[in-house]
Amino acid sequence: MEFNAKMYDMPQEKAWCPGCGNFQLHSILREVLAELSIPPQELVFVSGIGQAAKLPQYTRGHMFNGLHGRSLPAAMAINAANPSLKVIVASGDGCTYGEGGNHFLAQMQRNPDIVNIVHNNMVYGLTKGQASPTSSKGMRTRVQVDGVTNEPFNPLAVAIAMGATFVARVFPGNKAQTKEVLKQAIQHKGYALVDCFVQCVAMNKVNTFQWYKEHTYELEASHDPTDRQMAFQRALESEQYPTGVFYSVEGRPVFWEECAAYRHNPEPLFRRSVDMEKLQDVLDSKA
Amino acid sequence: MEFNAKMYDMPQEKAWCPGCGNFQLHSILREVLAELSIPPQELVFVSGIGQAAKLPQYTRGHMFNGLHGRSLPAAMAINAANPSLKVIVASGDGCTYGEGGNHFLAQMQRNPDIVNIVHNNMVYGLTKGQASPTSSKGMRTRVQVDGVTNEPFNPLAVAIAMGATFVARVFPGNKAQTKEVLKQAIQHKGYALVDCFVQCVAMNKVNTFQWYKEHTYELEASHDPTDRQMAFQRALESEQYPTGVFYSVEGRPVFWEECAAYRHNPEPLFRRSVDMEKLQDVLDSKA
Amino acid sequence: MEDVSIVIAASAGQGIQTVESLLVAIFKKAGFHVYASKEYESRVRGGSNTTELRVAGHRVAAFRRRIDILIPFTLGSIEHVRSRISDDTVIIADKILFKNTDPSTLSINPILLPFREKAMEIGNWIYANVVAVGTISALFGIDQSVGEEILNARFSAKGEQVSEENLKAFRSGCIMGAELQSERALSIRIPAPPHMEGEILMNGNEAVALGAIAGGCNFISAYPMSPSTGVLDTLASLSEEFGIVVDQAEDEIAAMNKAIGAWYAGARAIVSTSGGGFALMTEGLSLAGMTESPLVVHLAQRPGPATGLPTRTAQEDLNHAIYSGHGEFCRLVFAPGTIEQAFHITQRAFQIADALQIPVFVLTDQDFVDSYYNIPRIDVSDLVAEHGFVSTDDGYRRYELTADGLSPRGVPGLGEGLVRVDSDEHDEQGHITEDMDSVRPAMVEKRVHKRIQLLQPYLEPPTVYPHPQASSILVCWGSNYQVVKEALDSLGSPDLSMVHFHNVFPLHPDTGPMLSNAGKVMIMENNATGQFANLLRQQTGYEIPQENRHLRYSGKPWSVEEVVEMLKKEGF
Amino acid sequence: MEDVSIVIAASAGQGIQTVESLLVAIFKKAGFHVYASKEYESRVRGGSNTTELRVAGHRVAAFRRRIDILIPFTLGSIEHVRSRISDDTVIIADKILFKNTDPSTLSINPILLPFREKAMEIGNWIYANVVAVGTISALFGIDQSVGEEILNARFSAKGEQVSEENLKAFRSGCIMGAELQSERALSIRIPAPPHMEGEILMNGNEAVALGAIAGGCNFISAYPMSPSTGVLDTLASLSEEFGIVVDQAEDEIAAMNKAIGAWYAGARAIVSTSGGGFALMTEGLSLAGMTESPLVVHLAQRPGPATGLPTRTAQEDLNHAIYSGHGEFCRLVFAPGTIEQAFHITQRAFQIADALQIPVFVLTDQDFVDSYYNIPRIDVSDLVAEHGFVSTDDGYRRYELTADGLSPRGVPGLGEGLVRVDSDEHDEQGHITEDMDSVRPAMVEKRVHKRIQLLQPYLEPPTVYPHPQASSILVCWGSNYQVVKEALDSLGSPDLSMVHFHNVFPLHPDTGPMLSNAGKVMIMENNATGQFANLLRQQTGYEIPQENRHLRYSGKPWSVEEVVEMLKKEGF
Ligand SMILES: Cc1ncc(C[n+]2csc(CCOP(=O)(O)OP(=O)(O)O)c2C)c(N)n1
Ligand SMILES: Cc1ncc(C[n+]2csc(CCOP(=O)(O)OP(=O)(O)O)c2C)c(N)n1
Ligand code: SF4
Ligand code: SF4
Ligand SMILES: [Mg+2]
Ligand SMILES: [Mg+2]
Repeated sequence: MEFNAKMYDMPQEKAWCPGCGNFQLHSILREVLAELSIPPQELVFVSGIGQAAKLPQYTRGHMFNGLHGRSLPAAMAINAANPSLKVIVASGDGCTYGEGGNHFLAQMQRNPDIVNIVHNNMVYGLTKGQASPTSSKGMRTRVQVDGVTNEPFNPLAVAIAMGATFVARVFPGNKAQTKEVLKQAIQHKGYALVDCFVQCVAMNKVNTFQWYKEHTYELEASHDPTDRQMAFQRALESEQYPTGVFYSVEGRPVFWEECAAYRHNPEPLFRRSVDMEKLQDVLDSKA
Repeated sequence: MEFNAKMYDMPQEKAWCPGCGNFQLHSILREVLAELSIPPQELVFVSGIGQAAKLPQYTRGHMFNGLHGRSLPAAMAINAANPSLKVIVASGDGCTYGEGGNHFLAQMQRNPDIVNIVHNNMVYGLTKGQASPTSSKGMRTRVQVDGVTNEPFNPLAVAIAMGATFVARVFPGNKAQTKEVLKQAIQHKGYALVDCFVQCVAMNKVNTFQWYKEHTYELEASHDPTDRQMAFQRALESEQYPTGVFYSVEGRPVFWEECAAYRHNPEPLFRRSVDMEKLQDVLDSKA
Repeated sequence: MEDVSIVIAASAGQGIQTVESLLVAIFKKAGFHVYASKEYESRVRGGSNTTELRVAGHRVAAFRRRIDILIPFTLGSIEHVRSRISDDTVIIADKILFKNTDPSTLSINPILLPFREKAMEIGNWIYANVVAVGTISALFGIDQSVGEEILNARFSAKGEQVSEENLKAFRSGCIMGAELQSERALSIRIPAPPHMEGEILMNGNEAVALGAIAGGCNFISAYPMSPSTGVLDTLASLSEEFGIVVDQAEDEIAAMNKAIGAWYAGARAIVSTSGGGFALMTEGLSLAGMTESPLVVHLAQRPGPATGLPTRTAQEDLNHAIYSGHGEFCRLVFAPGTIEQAFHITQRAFQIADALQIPVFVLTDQDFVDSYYNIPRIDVSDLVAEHGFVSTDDGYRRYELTADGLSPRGVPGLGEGLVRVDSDEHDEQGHITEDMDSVRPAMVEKRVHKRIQLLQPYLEPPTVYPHPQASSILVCWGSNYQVVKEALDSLGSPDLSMVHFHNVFPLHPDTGPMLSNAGKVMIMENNATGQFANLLRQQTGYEIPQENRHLRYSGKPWSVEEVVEMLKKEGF
Repeated sequence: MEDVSIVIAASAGQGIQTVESLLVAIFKKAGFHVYASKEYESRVRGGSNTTELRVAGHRVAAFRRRIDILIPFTLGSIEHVRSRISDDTVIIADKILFKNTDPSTLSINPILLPFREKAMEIGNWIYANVVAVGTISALFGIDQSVGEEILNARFSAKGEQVSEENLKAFRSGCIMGAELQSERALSIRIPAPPHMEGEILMNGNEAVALGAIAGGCNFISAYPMSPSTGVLDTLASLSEEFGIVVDQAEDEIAAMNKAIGAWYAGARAIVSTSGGGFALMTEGLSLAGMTESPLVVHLAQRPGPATGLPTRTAQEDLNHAIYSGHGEFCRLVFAPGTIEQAFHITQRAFQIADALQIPVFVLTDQDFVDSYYNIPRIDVSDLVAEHGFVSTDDGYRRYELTADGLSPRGVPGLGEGLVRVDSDEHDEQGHITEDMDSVRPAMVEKRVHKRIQLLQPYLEPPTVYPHPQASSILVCWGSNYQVVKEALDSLGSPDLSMVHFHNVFPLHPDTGPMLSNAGKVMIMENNATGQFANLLRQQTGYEIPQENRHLRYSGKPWSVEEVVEMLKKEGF
């Protein structure tokens, strides 16, 4: 099979605004998939609801476009039910860190073998511009009429505190690095968080493409992604935001590997059938 | 009024097991309240569901014993509706970091003026011994038959990552420090997390009183609780667990102070009435 | 023509809200009745959305299929409304739209005007919309000064230049409108209706929000969700003026538990959401039931299940409102049929919730909350938001068993008593109990049986229109009031009436007799299973036959024409 | 005496599970029918809990109020069961319990035996319980070797000393039991029933869990919640043997979304919870409806609202199961009446869920899941867990509109097709649509109307017992089967039957005629509003009069005696 980015594109019209950062991210992701030669039949795109969450609609592969905030539990289960599929979650900052916050925490504890791409536009795009957990302090919206007062959510710091096994931030305006990081994330065994700075041209007038460009810089090559303490320190930077892989550890078993269900049988669950004889034994043992 | 610890005790029988760590914590808390001379009428105890969550049942003051996992949203709202009340949340590790994880994150972003005491016995006590988010790896239970495989939740590290304004851990076996830290937490303006190591004698055979005793030590007096980086580093320690105030910052406005509702009127909401004239103006402006 | 339907069709993000709001303001100021409703896709840019403006000499408050004047802003949007275009539809469009397309290839014959060209002359293409506004205004023969006044009010804050250029654009549009009148003999003269003084304009969400304020609401915790977010927006915009604590909650579970916490502490809280968000609130709803907390829920329906059609309309969550939450407790569900009703019902919802310590629902839907029309001035000078709580003394017991079944509700900090509420089954003090012989049954009877008794005087009968004694009735509920009313008005059948329920659960005791006394009973609902018809059967035993159930589940609201056609088929 | 009710009363944490499980094993091995049910407080230590053991020569499967033998382990527990103690109740207690209390001050006359003393002689007071077991065993005239065998099996793994000392304790108890027989002329001789070979013992939770395995369940995501947790425990304990992925989810929302994700990927998943947890799952339930995902929900009811009485029993969540979730979709609700039924229904739930791509409920309650009794051997050799999914090819469309209304369900990785599911309204490919003219209505009809049609052949009629043509009927559903059955057996009224529904929604079409053909219809439910009676009226029009509705909402199960008394008052 020949792989190219176009192959991962779905024909229907994209309901994103012209200039939306999701376009860049989408096209980079498709390039990465092509370069990694992953057939669409082995890919499952999982999302919640929001503008970002429409990405699976536009991407060739299996798709589970679930509920707002609930992409991670579904993704984790898909991975556990069939570890041979490559599960890529793509959803928004509101979806992942807002409504879905508890799942974000809990899945990091489990370390499922999934990639979690968060389109962090620092706003609720689809519902027209309310603050998201990552919105900047002071940003005014129709709900936050006097400006956001919540402390912005720092996904990287939290992920590092949780011991997530791969924690990165990218700005698709920096295409080369974004590609490289996404590749690593997809190849990483275990849970990989990639927080992506994407502009919402319609609803976020503060964090524009230009703003992201001016407020990001690449982590130095010397940054050691196995140094959790340093990773945390870099994650706290908030004048200028570093991009790249903050933290990464290999070798921790992933969720499905820890399941007794796979101890004697590597097959995905759908290929199995019930051992009725064994069940008969169990029932008879109740005599 | 004369204040003493007994005053905060409710007459009914406590449904905790003999030897349960909740007893120690409860009695220390009552002493602290007495020493701070806070009348029961000014105290609101808020909890979810669990063994820990029964604490308000046994403590004199107002009580909001809500749903499993949902103590924090209720507490935050009570504080916002009437800032003159002292709101103390007491709930379990499962309640606060498990079912309630998203509220834990979100309330730290808001910085309500509440104290969040978490009875961290590293197990689901009331439901008879399943793993909680903080359970140790390898602990076997009726559900975790091959032992816990989740990475344990580190509440302090997460709170520090979230920028919570007061983050502490205590072991009630160390009564003097526990008293001191609880006092500071109650006097702290803003959200104060106090993670308490309490033994569950019935359901957790790993983390016993003795175990906590042997695995905790006091943070040195030289620890600077305004140093976030250092606080994080100390929070990651996991052979021996430091106790004390890891992190504390003063001066960040609390949630209710940021509300427009209090900009021109300091009264609690229940003392107010609707300005119908103003409403008439608003309606008439729609003409 | 006494009743003109103008449809503006565009992509999301083309800024046609300006056209809509200016036109509505001008029509209203010119003394006409107006109605506006929109339908839109779940996206921020692109696609095809429309707004229908109705301008009339009599009250108009429902959606019509017919388009008298279509103002398309994209070619795609013409396709989008194709089925509503007739030979009588006048299409007025910017010339530029057809630069590369011959209208005849689309089988239409639009009037093409140089909106954009004129705007460019004035200095910026963005004025094209205002040029169009001028044209329409003139077409209706409205004095230019009316529009000028509106524009001044709207743009004066934006600086002199902007204000001036908008005026210029408007005037240049007026000139084109006047020319159109004379050249094409296209002129609309609507007789100006009397008594328009003080008439106000609000959409459903605003009516709920302002009704809430009238009911003493000073706390909202909500998570954004179409189509309910307008209530959050409106209360946020008034938070400083009315002292409202506004919390955009982390999720709907939090929103609900915050609202209950707020009521506990003496606030008056509302939650506002749609079906999916409400599903997440149902555990908390049950907590309100157990703790005997007052609560007001605004539930704006949209088509489900799951995410469904987020910006479309439906009446699919009646069962959800009535039966959700575990365990048993008493609740009251209102579904307003008019904007006035939405205001008054929401105001009353707070009074009843507080008086009876129960959850009260205001059940609306997308069509209802997004539509607006002028209504008579609302006078709030006689309203008072009475607090249902009491000052407590030392021996206060939150769940005291009283003769009437209401335990006086204290709030922390008012009086000497301790206010102790519990989500477990509890005794009078609010303490956990396992006493199943007396305490539990007594508490259940208080929360369920006695509460339902206490609720009786608050129940309201349905509205019968127009003939109190008609032998055939068309039952509807909630947002279908206006469309049925207009259809009946236009049909003028002497023996057919609408029976409209705004008080949908529990039902008023008159309901059963009303149904069984009728000759023919039909029902109209926006769902696939006939939820209200089933409820009627359950509560009254009266079964509306399947063939008399007119169920629509497309996501679109009924148009007046469709209701008329349906009734004609039924023989009226 | 052919039917003895032994009640063990103690505080939580006194380890009386050993007494219970040893006695049950001994009675069963001795060839008797046994039944055990417990009632307990929501705490881990202290308080007063009881276990009732029934031992009989015929099948016993329901709770009796009467206590024949009471074995109290605390003084408080005597108070706790006071109302159930009669002059015929034999109370057997450890001497030590009355060290400081004269029994007569409690108005009882217990037989005091030196259980603890004997245990101390053997070496450790913890053997006191086993001494008591020996005494009871001997009292029933059971050969000592029966108990010895059971003890050997139970304790041999714990090392020789423990095993030996337990045996010693048991034997010393036997001696006391034998003495009791002769001295006090207290002897129980139950005729050993025939055909006990292969009879098995399971409680409701185990039956659901094993039924699930028989149905092919290989995924459970659940959050612990009484009284449903036993299903999670059981599946976890068998996870390795049967290849079951077990996830103790972070919350119930996650549990539900994980289950749906798992089904999507080809697993067969169950969620198990109680009312409050289920409330949190309802948004996800609606997702199952929209994505047309199979799903099995075990909902073990307990009294609400909110936290309610976590360890008590109720039938309050029928409406919740039937109506929860936003929007409209098809579902099926079973409520088993017997342990066998729980096994078979759960097995079938997986088949139906997979065949029809709908959520199927197994609705139980605390009394049901915690009770157990012997039932005939279950033979699973003929069962197959048929997969409902298909292998897909390149042009696969997950939501293809087919004639019968079922879109073949693919799973990722099986075949060439892409499996694309969506929570928004979607077209056949699973892509977001806003087409309200054809796609949306077609999809609604598929999910609702056609699915309800497809469901018809799977609906099961209620069970009528004992007289098919009795003119009076007592309707009940779910867990009340056994208690009503035994009450009817003991009443022996020739003209009264039970009509028991295990298939509670949608109802089997026979239901209406069955009700309207009956002379008198009564109903018995464990809730305060008559949820099933209301459902019957809604679905069939038949109204069971209020005075014929026997509603209990105390949190306690009905006892056989109470049902008998109720029926006697009704004139039977
Ligand atoms: C339970 C629930 N609550 C609310 C919504 C409404 N909703 C849809 S998308 C969205 C926010 C999306 O924000 P984000 O996740 O940041 O995505 P973006 O649109 O910015 O890409 C919300 C609140 C919903 N669909 N479901
Ligand atoms: C929604 C919901 N899910 C589950 C439960 C059952 N439940 C009650 S307490 C509890 C766990 C308590 O653990 P923790 O919070 O650690 O408190 P502890 O008993 O250990 O003090 C659970 C799962 C519930 N009450 N509500
Ligand atoms: S609203 Fe923002 S996030 Fe959504 S498509 Fe437009 S630019 Fe992108
Ligand atoms: S079970 Fe554990 S937490 Fe609960 S009361 Fe007993 S010792 Fe305490
Ligand atoms: Mg966003
Ligand atoms: Mg705990």
